[in-house]
Amino acid sequence: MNVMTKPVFDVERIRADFPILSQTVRGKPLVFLDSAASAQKPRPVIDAMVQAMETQYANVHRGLHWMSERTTDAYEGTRDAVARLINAPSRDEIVFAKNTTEGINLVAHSYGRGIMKPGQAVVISEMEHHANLVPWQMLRDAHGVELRVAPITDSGELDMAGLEALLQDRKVGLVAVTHMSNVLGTVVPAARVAALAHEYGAKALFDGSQAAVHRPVDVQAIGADFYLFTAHKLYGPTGIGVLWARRELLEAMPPFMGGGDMIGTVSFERSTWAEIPHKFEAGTPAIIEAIGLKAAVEYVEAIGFDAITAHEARLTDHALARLSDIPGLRVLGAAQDRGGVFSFTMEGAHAHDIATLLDRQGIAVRAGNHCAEPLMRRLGVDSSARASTGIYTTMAEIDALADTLLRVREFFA
Amino acid sequence: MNVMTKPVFDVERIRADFPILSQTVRGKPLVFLDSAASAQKPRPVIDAMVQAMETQYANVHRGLHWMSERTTDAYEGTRDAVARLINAPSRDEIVFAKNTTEGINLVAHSYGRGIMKPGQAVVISEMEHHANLVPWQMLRDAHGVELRVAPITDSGELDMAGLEALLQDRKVGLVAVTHMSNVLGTVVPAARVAALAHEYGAKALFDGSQAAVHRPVDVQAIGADFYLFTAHKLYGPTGIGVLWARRELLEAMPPFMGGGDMIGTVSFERSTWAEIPHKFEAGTPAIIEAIGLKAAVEYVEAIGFDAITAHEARLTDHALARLSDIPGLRVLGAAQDRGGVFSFTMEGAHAHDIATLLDRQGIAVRAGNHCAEPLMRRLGVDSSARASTGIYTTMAEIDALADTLLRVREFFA
Amino acid sequence: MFDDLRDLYSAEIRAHGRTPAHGQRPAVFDASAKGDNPMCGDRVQVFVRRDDGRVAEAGFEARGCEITVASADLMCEAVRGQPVGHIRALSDQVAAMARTGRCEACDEALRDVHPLSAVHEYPSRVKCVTLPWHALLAALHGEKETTSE
Amino acid sequence: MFDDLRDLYSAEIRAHGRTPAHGQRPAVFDASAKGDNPMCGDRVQVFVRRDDGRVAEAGFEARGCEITVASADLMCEAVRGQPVGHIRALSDQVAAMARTGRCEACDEALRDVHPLSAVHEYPSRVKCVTLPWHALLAALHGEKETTSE
Ligand SMILES: Cc1ncc(COP(=O)(O)O)c(C=O)c1O
Ligand SMILES: Cc1ncc(COP(=O)(O)O)c(C=O)c1O
Repeated sequence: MNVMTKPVFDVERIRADFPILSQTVRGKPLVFLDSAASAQKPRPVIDAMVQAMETQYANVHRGLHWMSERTTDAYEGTRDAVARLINAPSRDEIVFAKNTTEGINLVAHSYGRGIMKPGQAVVISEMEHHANLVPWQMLRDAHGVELRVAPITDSGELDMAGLEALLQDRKVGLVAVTHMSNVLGTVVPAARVAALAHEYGAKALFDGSQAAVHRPVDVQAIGADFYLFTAHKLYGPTGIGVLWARRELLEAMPPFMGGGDMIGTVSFERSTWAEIPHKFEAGTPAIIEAIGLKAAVEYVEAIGFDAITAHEARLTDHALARLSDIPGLRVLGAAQDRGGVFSFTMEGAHAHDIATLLDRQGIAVRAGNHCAEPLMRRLGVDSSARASTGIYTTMAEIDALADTLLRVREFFA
Repeated sequence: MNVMTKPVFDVERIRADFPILSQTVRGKPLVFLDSAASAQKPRPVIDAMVQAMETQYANVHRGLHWMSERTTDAYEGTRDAVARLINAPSRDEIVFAKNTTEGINLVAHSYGRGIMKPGQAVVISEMEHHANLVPWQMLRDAHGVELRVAPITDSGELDMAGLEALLQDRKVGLVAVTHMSNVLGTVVPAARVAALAHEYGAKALFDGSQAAVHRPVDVQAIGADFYLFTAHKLYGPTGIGVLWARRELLEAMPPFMGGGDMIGTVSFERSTWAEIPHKFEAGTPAIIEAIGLKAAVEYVEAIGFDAITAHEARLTDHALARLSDIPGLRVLGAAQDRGGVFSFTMEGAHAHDIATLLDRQGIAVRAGNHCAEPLMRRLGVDSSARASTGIYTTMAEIDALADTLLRVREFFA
Repeated sequence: MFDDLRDLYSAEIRAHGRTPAHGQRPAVFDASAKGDNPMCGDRVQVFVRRDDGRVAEAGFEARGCEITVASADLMCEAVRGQPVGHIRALSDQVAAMARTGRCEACDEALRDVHPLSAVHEYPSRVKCVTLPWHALLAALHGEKETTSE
Repeated sequence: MFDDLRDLYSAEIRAHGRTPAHGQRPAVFDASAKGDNPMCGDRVQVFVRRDDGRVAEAGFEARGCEITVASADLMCEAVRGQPVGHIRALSDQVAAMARTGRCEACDEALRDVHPLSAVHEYPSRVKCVTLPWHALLAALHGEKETTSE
């Protein structure tokens, strides 16, 4: 891609690529501020999936015929695109899973049960999504691995000193933290976390479900050992996510699931495993979805993360300014480095009621605990409303949110 | 659906629904005889997915807004459609997995490790796909469960006496067999297998990956305990499959993967699980794919399994007649009850070479061990070519295959 | 701006939602159960005292939205004096009402609950209405926890 | 009918594929390794005898298609007398040739292997060509098994 010819960021042009954004909801134009839960899909992603299904489809890896060869090329081509996106040293280190959640469960099984020893510990943080918490609890209960929780500061940032304290006894085998909080918007200093983990002999895993959407990711610059993200938040299809891990880790890890495509040879007595990444991809993969993911990666690359983060910074500044002007409204978290995710509570109005009122005006936000129940407890709230931005979010939409919230406040006064 | 108004089976009308079938390959019209590996997608499936992405999409279960509610309804509606398709007693018993393979791994984990005791045994058969073999090997190696293999007869049918012999000591907790072989086309008498398993105190699992495409499935009439199939073979999307199991089994089984959506409440100390089926669906599901699966189910239901099986019987009789006329060609398996899957070897020509020659004429068949290496060994062949039919397969395509195979034979003479 | 929401957030409902009459643990109770809505974090704990096969008193503690609290409060009102064996029928009627918006065949005891039927336009809020009823049934059946799924 | 396949299935290749000259275990060998193509079940076992830093003799046993057998046979022919240290370079050239169909810079020793370049039009068959080479490299490096992935 030639950086010189990259068009300037034009949010209206981008919006034109997303058919759903011209829909109305309850008679009002859709204002979609729930992209952190799942993002909308641009036409190139939809088209790539349709084109595959209409013109070039068969099962992959197994067929000795033209359709299968072409489909295999397309499917495998996504590994190259993803490797480039996150600057992975090798395409063979890109494993496709159903979503981030499956990827983390894979690591909890194949690295946690497969490599870690009972008595070792896993460190997570207080601001993890359940996807990066429950699998480690299950590992703890099944395998006798200790689960430690690194604190966050009152501003909603990872407490680095607190993290380091948990590493002192060198029992920690893995530090598994989010790269960006889906509640607070906090971007975690991943390179520092990785360096700290390594200093104490632990590996570092990052849940990039949110970060990969909002920031350029370079797994080598971070020094990560494992990195995960999920396509549906990156403007891609549902049903596919990515686990990247260092080659030597993947090679040492036993497989997660058994079945076709992940084997070397099979007899009733014994089976051998395929090379990475295939060892971790049992059964027919999400073929059409991989093809859609490639289109999504190319779509964000064509816009460029410079433009994306700049747009997001403008939106974020504006949103924080407008929201902090609303009496009784409290934005959760105040991290220095934060992305376009704003969770808030409002005096006298419960988050669900807020969400329903906003919905009536066509404004889609989420309300609840955002799959981060322990974090909500830490913040001392039961639930919150959350507005989150995408590349298609406009200043006018932020204004619509803020204006409507002022009316919500009156309604509940 | 009103049976009275069901149109007669018209293969040309059906073909018109599948855009890919008008493609050419290497300059020849595509003759797609690899549907057992993965089937092509009709327009209603493609349209349903596109429509969701273009007009009605958000993450499910979590949103308090219109898009999320509508998407949740659509996603959950697929459970009703699938329950109806296989006559499941309750929609809550329908669990979505990535594919059959993940479904079987789920059972091997949550039922195998979770409920079965070391020293118990699992019985599979000699004609299993690796998907219904490797997970049980992994269970054996991790959990001390014995793996027994029920023999097949020389005609490629399940040896019922051999199966019964394996059950005598009542150590078997689970009989897990294919409902239809992906190599031999053999349809297994599932109700008899289930009755036998139950007589000896075992549960019965059926891998319906092939059967669900070719036969009406009634899990209650079969008396099954677990039933699995995969959408991409049923003219549906990749990335989604179905595990059905009896409610009391699903309720007793611990979860497979941890994460969002599968929890009740979460604290760092302890989590509780959601009700079934959500307990087994961690993370953002394959939403668009579920919507496509519903369209696929409705598509085959509208055609009707009476018409589908009748069409397939005609194709099968014709194919067996034509293939058996080719000197040196050996069709593997000769079951009484068989579906549209024909594996064969040819004297003097290796399966791969056959496949390449057929491909040159636009005819897509598969060659290799069909993810059933132990079965190939049992049959005394290294590999075979396989032609398999779908609802869109025509008599003329069977003729094209047979005619071309005669030329292949000459080529290699 | 929110005129079409005045049905759901009627003065009646809002009063019950903000200043519930039964929003506390009764001094005496013989059964209790918690109800959780795992998708959003709402939680209701219902306490009930039975007398001679009837619900003598019900109360609750909740962390939840106005609709949940209103539903819990209206429920406590509605079930007082009802035969224990009749509660499931009432609960089923409320659930159907919340889903469909209609309640022609509803029990007279549910009269004050009717305004909550406006929730049927907001499917994801239906659980807010049914959660307290699930908890009540669980309490009467001796369970400790339930969910609104 | 199969005219466009006469390149890949040339008389030369077919002869090597059907009646390979080296298709047996040599009487004496000092290294051996198996190669598996897990996607299709092909298997080649390669045997090699070294002498003074060169490949003195190579042979194989295969269950596989004509292309695999022909490739194995042509390989055994091509590597005879080659320095052991040169085999990886040859193998890389064959792999590139099979993928791209071109081999301008190929070693003279690979002259007879060239016709196999026709396989590049059939990507899934490329492994048939490269599998024996993988097995040979594995044998020379003291491994026992390899795959063609
Ligand atoms: C009989 C049988 N079982 C299981 C599978 C695995 O299905 P999937 O790859 O979709 O998991 C297949 C198809 O590949 C099959 O034919
Ligand atoms: C930070 C974070 N981690 C993990 C996940 C889980 O992603 P998925 O549901 O696609 O597995 C999400 C989103 O739901 C998230 O925001």
